[in-house]
Amino acid sequence: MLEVTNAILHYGAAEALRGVSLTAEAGKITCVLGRNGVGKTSLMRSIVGHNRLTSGSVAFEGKALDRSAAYDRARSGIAFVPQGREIFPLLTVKENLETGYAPLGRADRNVPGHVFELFPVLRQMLSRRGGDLSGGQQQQLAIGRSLVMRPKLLVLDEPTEGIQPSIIKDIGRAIRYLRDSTGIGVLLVEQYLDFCRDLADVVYIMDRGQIMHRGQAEDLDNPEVRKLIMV
Amino acid sequence: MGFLRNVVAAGLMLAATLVCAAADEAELRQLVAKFADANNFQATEAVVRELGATGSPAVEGLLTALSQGSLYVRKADDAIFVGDEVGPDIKLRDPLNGEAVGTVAKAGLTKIKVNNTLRRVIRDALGGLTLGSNDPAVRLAAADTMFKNPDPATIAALDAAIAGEAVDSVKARLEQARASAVLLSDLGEADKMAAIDILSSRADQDSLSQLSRFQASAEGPLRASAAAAVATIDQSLALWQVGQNVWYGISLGSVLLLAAIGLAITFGVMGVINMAHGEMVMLGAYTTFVVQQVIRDTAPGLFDWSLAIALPMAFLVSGAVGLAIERGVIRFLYGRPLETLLATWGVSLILQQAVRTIFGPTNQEVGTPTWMSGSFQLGQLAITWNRLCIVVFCLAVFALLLHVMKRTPWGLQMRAVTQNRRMAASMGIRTPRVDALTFALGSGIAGIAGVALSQIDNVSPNFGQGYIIDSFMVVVFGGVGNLWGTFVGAMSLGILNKFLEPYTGAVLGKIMVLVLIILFIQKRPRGLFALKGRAVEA
Amino acid sequence: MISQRFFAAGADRRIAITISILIGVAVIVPTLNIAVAPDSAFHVPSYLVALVGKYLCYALLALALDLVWGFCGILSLGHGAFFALGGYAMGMYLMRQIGDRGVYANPLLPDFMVFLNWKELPWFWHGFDHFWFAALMVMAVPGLLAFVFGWFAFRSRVTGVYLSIITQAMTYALLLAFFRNDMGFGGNNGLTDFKDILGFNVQANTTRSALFAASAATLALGVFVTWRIIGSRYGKLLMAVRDAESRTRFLGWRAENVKLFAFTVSAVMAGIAGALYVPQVGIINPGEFDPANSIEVVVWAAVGGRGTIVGPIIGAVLVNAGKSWFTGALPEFWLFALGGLFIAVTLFLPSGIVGMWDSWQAKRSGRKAAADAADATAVPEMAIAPAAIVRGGRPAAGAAPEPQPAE
Amino acid sequence: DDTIKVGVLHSLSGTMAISETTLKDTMLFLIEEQNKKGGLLGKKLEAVVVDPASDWPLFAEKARQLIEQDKVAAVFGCWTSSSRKSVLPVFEELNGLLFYPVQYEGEESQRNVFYTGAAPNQQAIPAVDYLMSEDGGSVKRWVLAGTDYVYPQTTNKILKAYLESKGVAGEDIMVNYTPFGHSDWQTIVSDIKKFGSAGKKTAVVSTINGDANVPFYKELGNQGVKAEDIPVVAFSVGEEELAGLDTTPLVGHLAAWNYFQSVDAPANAEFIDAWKAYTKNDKRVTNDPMEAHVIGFNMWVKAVEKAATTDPDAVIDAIVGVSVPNLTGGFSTMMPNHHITKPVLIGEIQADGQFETVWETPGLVVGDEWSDYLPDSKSLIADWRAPMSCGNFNVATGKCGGKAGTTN
Amino acid sequence: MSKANTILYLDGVSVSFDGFRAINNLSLVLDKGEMRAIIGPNGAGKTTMMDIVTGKTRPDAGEVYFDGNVDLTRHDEADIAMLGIGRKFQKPTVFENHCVEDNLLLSLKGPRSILPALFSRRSTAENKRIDDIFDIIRLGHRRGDLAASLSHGQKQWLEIGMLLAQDPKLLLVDEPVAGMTDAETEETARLLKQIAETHSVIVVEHDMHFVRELGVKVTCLHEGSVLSEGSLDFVSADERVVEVYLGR
Ligand SMILES: Nc1ncnc2c1ncn2[C@@H]1O[C@H](COP(=O)(O)OP(=O)(O)OP(=O)(O)O)[C@@H](O)[C@H]1O
Ligand SMILES: Nc1ncnc2c1ncn2[C@@H]1O[C@H](COP(=O)(O)OP(=O)(O)OP(=O)(O)O)[C@@H](O)[C@H]1O
Ligand SMILES: NC(N)=O
Ligand SMILES: [Mg+2]
Ligand SMILES: [Mg+2]
Repeated sequence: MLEVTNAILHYGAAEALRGVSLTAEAGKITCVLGRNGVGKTSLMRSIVGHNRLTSGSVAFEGKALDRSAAYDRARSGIAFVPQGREIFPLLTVKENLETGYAPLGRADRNVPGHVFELFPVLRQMLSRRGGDLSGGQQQQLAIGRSLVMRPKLLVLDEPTEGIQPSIIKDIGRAIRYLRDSTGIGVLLVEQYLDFCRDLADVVYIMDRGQIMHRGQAEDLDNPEVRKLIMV
Repeated sequence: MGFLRNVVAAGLMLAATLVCAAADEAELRQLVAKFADANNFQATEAVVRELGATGSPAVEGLLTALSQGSLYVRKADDAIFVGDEVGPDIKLRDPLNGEAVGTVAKAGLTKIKVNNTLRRVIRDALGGLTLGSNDPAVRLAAADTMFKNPDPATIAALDAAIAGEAVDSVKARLEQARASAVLLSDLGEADKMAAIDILSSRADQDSLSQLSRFQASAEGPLRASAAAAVATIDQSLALWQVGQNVWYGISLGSVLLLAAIGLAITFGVMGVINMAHGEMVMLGAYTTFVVQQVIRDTAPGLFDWSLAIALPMAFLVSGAVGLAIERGVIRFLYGRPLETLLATWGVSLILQQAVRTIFGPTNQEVGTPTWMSGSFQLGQLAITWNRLCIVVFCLAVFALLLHVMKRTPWGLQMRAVTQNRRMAASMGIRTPRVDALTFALGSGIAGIAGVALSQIDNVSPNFGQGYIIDSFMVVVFGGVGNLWGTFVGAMSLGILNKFLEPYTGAVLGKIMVLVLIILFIQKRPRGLFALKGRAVEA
Repeated sequence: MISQRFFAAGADRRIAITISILIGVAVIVPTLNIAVAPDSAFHVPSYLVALVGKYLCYALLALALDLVWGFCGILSLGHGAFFALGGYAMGMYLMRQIGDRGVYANPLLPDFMVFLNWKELPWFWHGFDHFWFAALMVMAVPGLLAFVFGWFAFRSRVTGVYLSIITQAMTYALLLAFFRNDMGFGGNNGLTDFKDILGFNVQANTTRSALFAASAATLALGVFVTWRIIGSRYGKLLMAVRDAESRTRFLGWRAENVKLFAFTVSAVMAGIAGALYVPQVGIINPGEFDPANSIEVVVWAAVGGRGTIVGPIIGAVLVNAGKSWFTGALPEFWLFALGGLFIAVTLFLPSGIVGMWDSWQAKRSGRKAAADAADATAVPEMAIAPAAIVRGGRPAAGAAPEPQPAE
Repeated sequence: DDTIKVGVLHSLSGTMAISETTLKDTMLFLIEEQNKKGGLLGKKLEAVVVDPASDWPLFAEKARQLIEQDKVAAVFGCWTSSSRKSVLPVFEELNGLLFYPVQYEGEESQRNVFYTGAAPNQQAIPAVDYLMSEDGGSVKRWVLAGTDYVYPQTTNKILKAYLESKGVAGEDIMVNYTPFGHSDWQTIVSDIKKFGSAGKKTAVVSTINGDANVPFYKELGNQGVKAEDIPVVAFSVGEEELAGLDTTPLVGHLAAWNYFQSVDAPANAEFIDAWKAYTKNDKRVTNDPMEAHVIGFNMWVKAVEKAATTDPDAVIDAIVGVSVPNLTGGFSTMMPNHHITKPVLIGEIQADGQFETVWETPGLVVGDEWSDYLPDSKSLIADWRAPMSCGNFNVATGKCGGKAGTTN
Repeated sequence: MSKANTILYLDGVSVSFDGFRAINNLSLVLDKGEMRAIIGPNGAGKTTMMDIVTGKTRPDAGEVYFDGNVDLTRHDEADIAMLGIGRKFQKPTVFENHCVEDNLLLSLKGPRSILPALFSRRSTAENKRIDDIFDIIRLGHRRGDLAASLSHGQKQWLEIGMLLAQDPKLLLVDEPVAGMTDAETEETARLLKQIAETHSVIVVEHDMHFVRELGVKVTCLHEGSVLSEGSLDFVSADERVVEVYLGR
């Protein structure tokens, strides 16, 4: 459903992505791993339209996205949970969730029940300002918010960062549930290896702006592959 | 005002024709003819006094006409006429019975000049004449005139009028007029005591000054009782004074709020340091001018509706200009708010000069619809209609805006976009559209503020400059991004200003308000309605 | 081309060149004005000397503003007030120098006081008959105001637009106050009709040239001082406070003191600029406190390049030269031209003239470096800087993320 | 070469553009008319227009540019006293000529400047005299309301001294100042009403400047302050200011000037027609500062013709005593103090935005540069003719004030 | 409880925001030289506790003492930092417009007043210290780059470096390994243990592997107060901790 071909990205003169190709499929969880600073975030941001690629292309459901703006990508069904949360600090939790209504028809404008099941704390804090939440709560809000959009592809950049263990487990369960029940595709960046191994259908490993390995979750037990993500 | 005067005049005419027959018409005509020879103000004044002394209601019309400057001498035969200007000609009417006599070119007539002294003499004369009018409003006006110019000689006439008066409110005024005359008369102590009571019940500035003048010259118990009355009135007036300051403060606050409210969006919500905000207000004011100009030329009858027509027009004009500015300049500057200052400063210069080039540098006349002119009395408060309209209008605009911001999806998207444009886009919000419409909304609101402000200020290319500093002050004082803050900020600055002004004068008052703002910000570094907590620091 | 080399130079070299140019101008222009015959092609007319002298004072003011705005993120919309106060201090000295040559021939009281029927010199006018005292006040009054104002504001952690607006309120309040005749500063007519400075006739060509040279030299000194400040550890701290004030506190720095120092130094610089300005234009009046004037200073700095040392100078000179020229050449349309210029600068030179030049240079050298790096086979990591960093100086603008906005 | 340049130094932008732009147009008009008549000394006149943008130091810069760069023969310009003060040293230094067309506070006489507007005695004092007279309503109580700056403050100071000399008690004078551009007049108008309700005939003398007038008059109208009750006499409100107002509620309020558009004189009618034709605008009004420029320009032309050169020194010598027709049907003469003689007119506002003259001085009034009502200027006079050639001669000490050393 | 020999002493501390009690009668004592791990659900008040200690938030009630007898509620952030409390923030906050090296330079222990900052030059000792830190945080190859251009994880490291440069007596480390790879996590644990030999440390983390690696006493906060305290095994065996935090 998502296809990245030969993506090259520069920050000024520095090259952060050096010809990355990757596919993510509907109904599958695609995991991207890699050390700090290898370009995972850069790749995700290129996919959702926050960075503009120097060259290469991104296609979603067969349509090239390279010229479309971030909001059009979102409207075509890509939801994004960025690294660093980026919730709207001065909007209440409720309003943060409601920002996800924008691409929806009038009938769909509600918060799906599983959001509150997954993150009960959000229900308690509906009227608190997003920026006042604790780090982990914000992360939960960011994930919840993306689910409101009923995406076809969910792009998650280190979603477990700062989240308490029990909820990490819940998130894992939820991702699996979403994949199985709605058949959405999930593109997941993770450092947390165990989490990844449990979830991933497909695994990519990046290093220095390039894909070094593509395979299955089980590959992660292979020491050769593991070396790629060790210091 | 002019309209009102015409109504009164018409009423007088009617009354005059009805009772005309009773007076000795020939004698009156002789008197009227004297105007032709009166070639200075004193002489004219003498004629007016003589006419007034006849007590004949028939002269009301002609005296009113004289005070309005529409009494003429026909050069050919020194005959006197009331004239109505019709283009280059003047339609003549008989001064006593109002019958149309024909039309004459202006050059064939000499206008009888009036000055302020003369106007006053005429008004006094009319006051005596109209005591017996059929219209209670006219009698009321007469009573007021006589109250303000007390003359013991009128006591008898007033007594008669009081005896025959059926309307209570008019009767009360007549009694007050009589009381004021009594104080100056040589009537006995009992009468004067009664007069003091009546005056002290009136309890306004006029009765106060009459009583205090009386007190100065009176002796014994009269003096004491006058002093007591003065003290009571003083007290009640002091209270009214507070009420008046509050009202003035609210009305100044409304002006500040109107001026600032568009900025509360473009700057407060969007974070654009919009130095061209004042020019958006100015465009609204010029739109009003153009609308009125068109109405004057094409459909003068609609003039009272001109503001209602100008409001949507101004919203569209300023909104469209705002849209153009956003699309043309500002959209390239998101995330760089300081540069919006530079660019909008440039825009502001250009807009000012454009208006100057198109309309000229001088003031343009924006008229006030009749229903917004003048004032009414609420107790001892004189409330002018235009201020009241502005207060009401401003509250309405504020409520509407609050609704849009807090209760509509658009409002939510606006706020989301300004807090994190990139992430908002990733939520599927069409950020460019939201940006453009938000800026247009802020500008449009500034435009309709311009319509209202054109009613109290002069419409010139500098119009907006006068408001820009105050607007920023209000928005910041209230707390950036908080509409209620803007509201409370504007009102409290308005009221503060108006409470300081009587003690310090306008200049020092303004300086003190500025200093207080500086000190206040030390206490609340993020404005009156500061947002607190992590959310803000993040 | 000199300008080519000048712009391309590293920060330090650029400063050195700027200072040399200023010193050169300080020497050459007066010489060409006084020593060269008026009909010579090299003669610089007095008109130009006065004009450029004025620009130099503006440039110093813009530099002062940039010290706090560009390097410390304090957007002062009231810097005109410090400039004006310095100007008034100098103006008071010049007024006292008139002595009994005023129209009423009062040896003690300036004309406007006589004319308003004042009987004695107000206390705050004492001492201004001495140049040293006036010179001290030129620095002390703006400095003290800035210190007190800043002490309260920074301690209360007033930041961003809130700070901007209260600085604006300050200059606005001073404007209204100085307009009042009762204040004893000549009301809206201000101080004017100066005769001598240090015994020399202010209208004489030589005096004018000397003032010009003094302005250029002072600006050079200002550049030097600013450069030293910026280059020091304190300068880095200043920028750190600009970008993340609260973080510096958690490192133990007192952000309020950091800002206060810069604000005070900047106010003193602005005051000196004002003091040099007044004898050259011959008048100081409350118009200088007009908030619009202070905004204009911000505009100059932005046009030239905020957060650079040379930028504000170029901006001030360019905008004012443009204004002088346009108001004569296109008297009825010059606002279109000036307004258009401001818009164009923001759109096409988003970090000002110097900032844009820098980032263009950075991109060029960056590409070159990238190309070099691509040749080398073993690239250890993403070793290439995203933007060329000027060591010890300011990182290249444009490529750098924007500093925290005022709000 | 074959042109004579004339500098026009009026703000075309900024706060003063509203008043000064018309004066620039007036100058262009006068120069065109003069050229139609064959120019001056056989040369064409050429206007050099600059925009000092309501910025006082810029006035000085532009003045310098006009004289030094453009070599203009004379400059017509300035409005506010501040702008004039700002350019004075320049004109003195470069020996230029400035014609200043606006009423001002007096207390000045400079060799290079010709004051064609009114001094306080040509406007303020006659206005007060009128109000004190029976015709004017025998006013006993006075509100002196002005914008807080030098011209109103000085004028009020002079007026206060004058009123007190006429026996007006201190408690019967209320002085009030407002900032520039003041727009909220509610409190002040209600204070005026209160002050005026004390039973004595009250009048307001307004030195309110420029922009602040429109809201002031609007508030007067709305609060129903009628001219019969409390007349307002203004010194800065002319036809141009009224053009932005609905004057119906203001009928009867007064202004004191040396010229009104409504003045019934052939010279005026001719001028108005020519002006409307020149501006191609039937609604363009004329006003007092315009007339001052007309007078000043004609005086300069005559003086240049008399001296047969535009050399400033020659013109300065030639112009004293020059008489030219003013637009009110008489002649105005340049006096040795560089002020001119003018009639003083009091007019009442009419519903059509014009003034109707209700009173005028029987003859011409000589501009008094040093007020007789201020203690320190009482004994000063100005006379720029040789041999005195002094702007501040002290008749008490017999010395030429402070400028003795520098006059040349 | 005696305050002597404690580096940090909190007793009965409460704080609420708009009526919400984020910290509720919290008592916590850290001995000199001790390292403590703090865990607890999201929103338990861990970061708020650090805010209180570093002077960012004033407690509504309770005592906060440093080094036995210094009442921290009487000091502001800068004072507290100078007293010797350093902090790494949960969300990495570095000086983005400074190069990596200058970030460290500004953090280096030393005088904190204006004049020295104006005139001081960099000493060789300082250079050495910076080089050492670069060795630890492995960012030496990027010392001249703008901090803004670092990736998230690199910024985490830089913050740790800044904390080291400060050389405080007490280190408050909020989620240091968020966004780090497992290998880096182990590396960080080693580093912290090494630091703890000479300093007192409080670490907040959700990564149980990491906490286990540290092998120190653990405090679990919940709803603003201590829920459980003891060795990791002890705490993770606590039913309530499993219920609210670890999950099943
Ligand atoms: N805005 C930027 N400007 C310049 N360089 C950047 C920018 N953002 C990232 N980089 C650089 O690009 C490279 C890739 O960064 P990216 O954030 O994609 O890494 P990452 O794999 O997500 O790392 P982490 O695991 O630490 O989040 C890094 O070397 C980083 O320094
Ligand atoms: N300014 C504030 N206004 C309102 N609530 C706040 C504020 N600051 C913190 N809170 C609330 O206080 C609680 C404690 O927050 P804190 O950040 O200390 O949690 P934490 O333990 O650090 O969580 P995490 O593990 O997610 O980082 C949270 O519920 C948070 O929403
Ligand atoms: N001279 C004036 N009106 O300022
Ligand atoms: Mg990342
Ligand atoms: Mg936390």
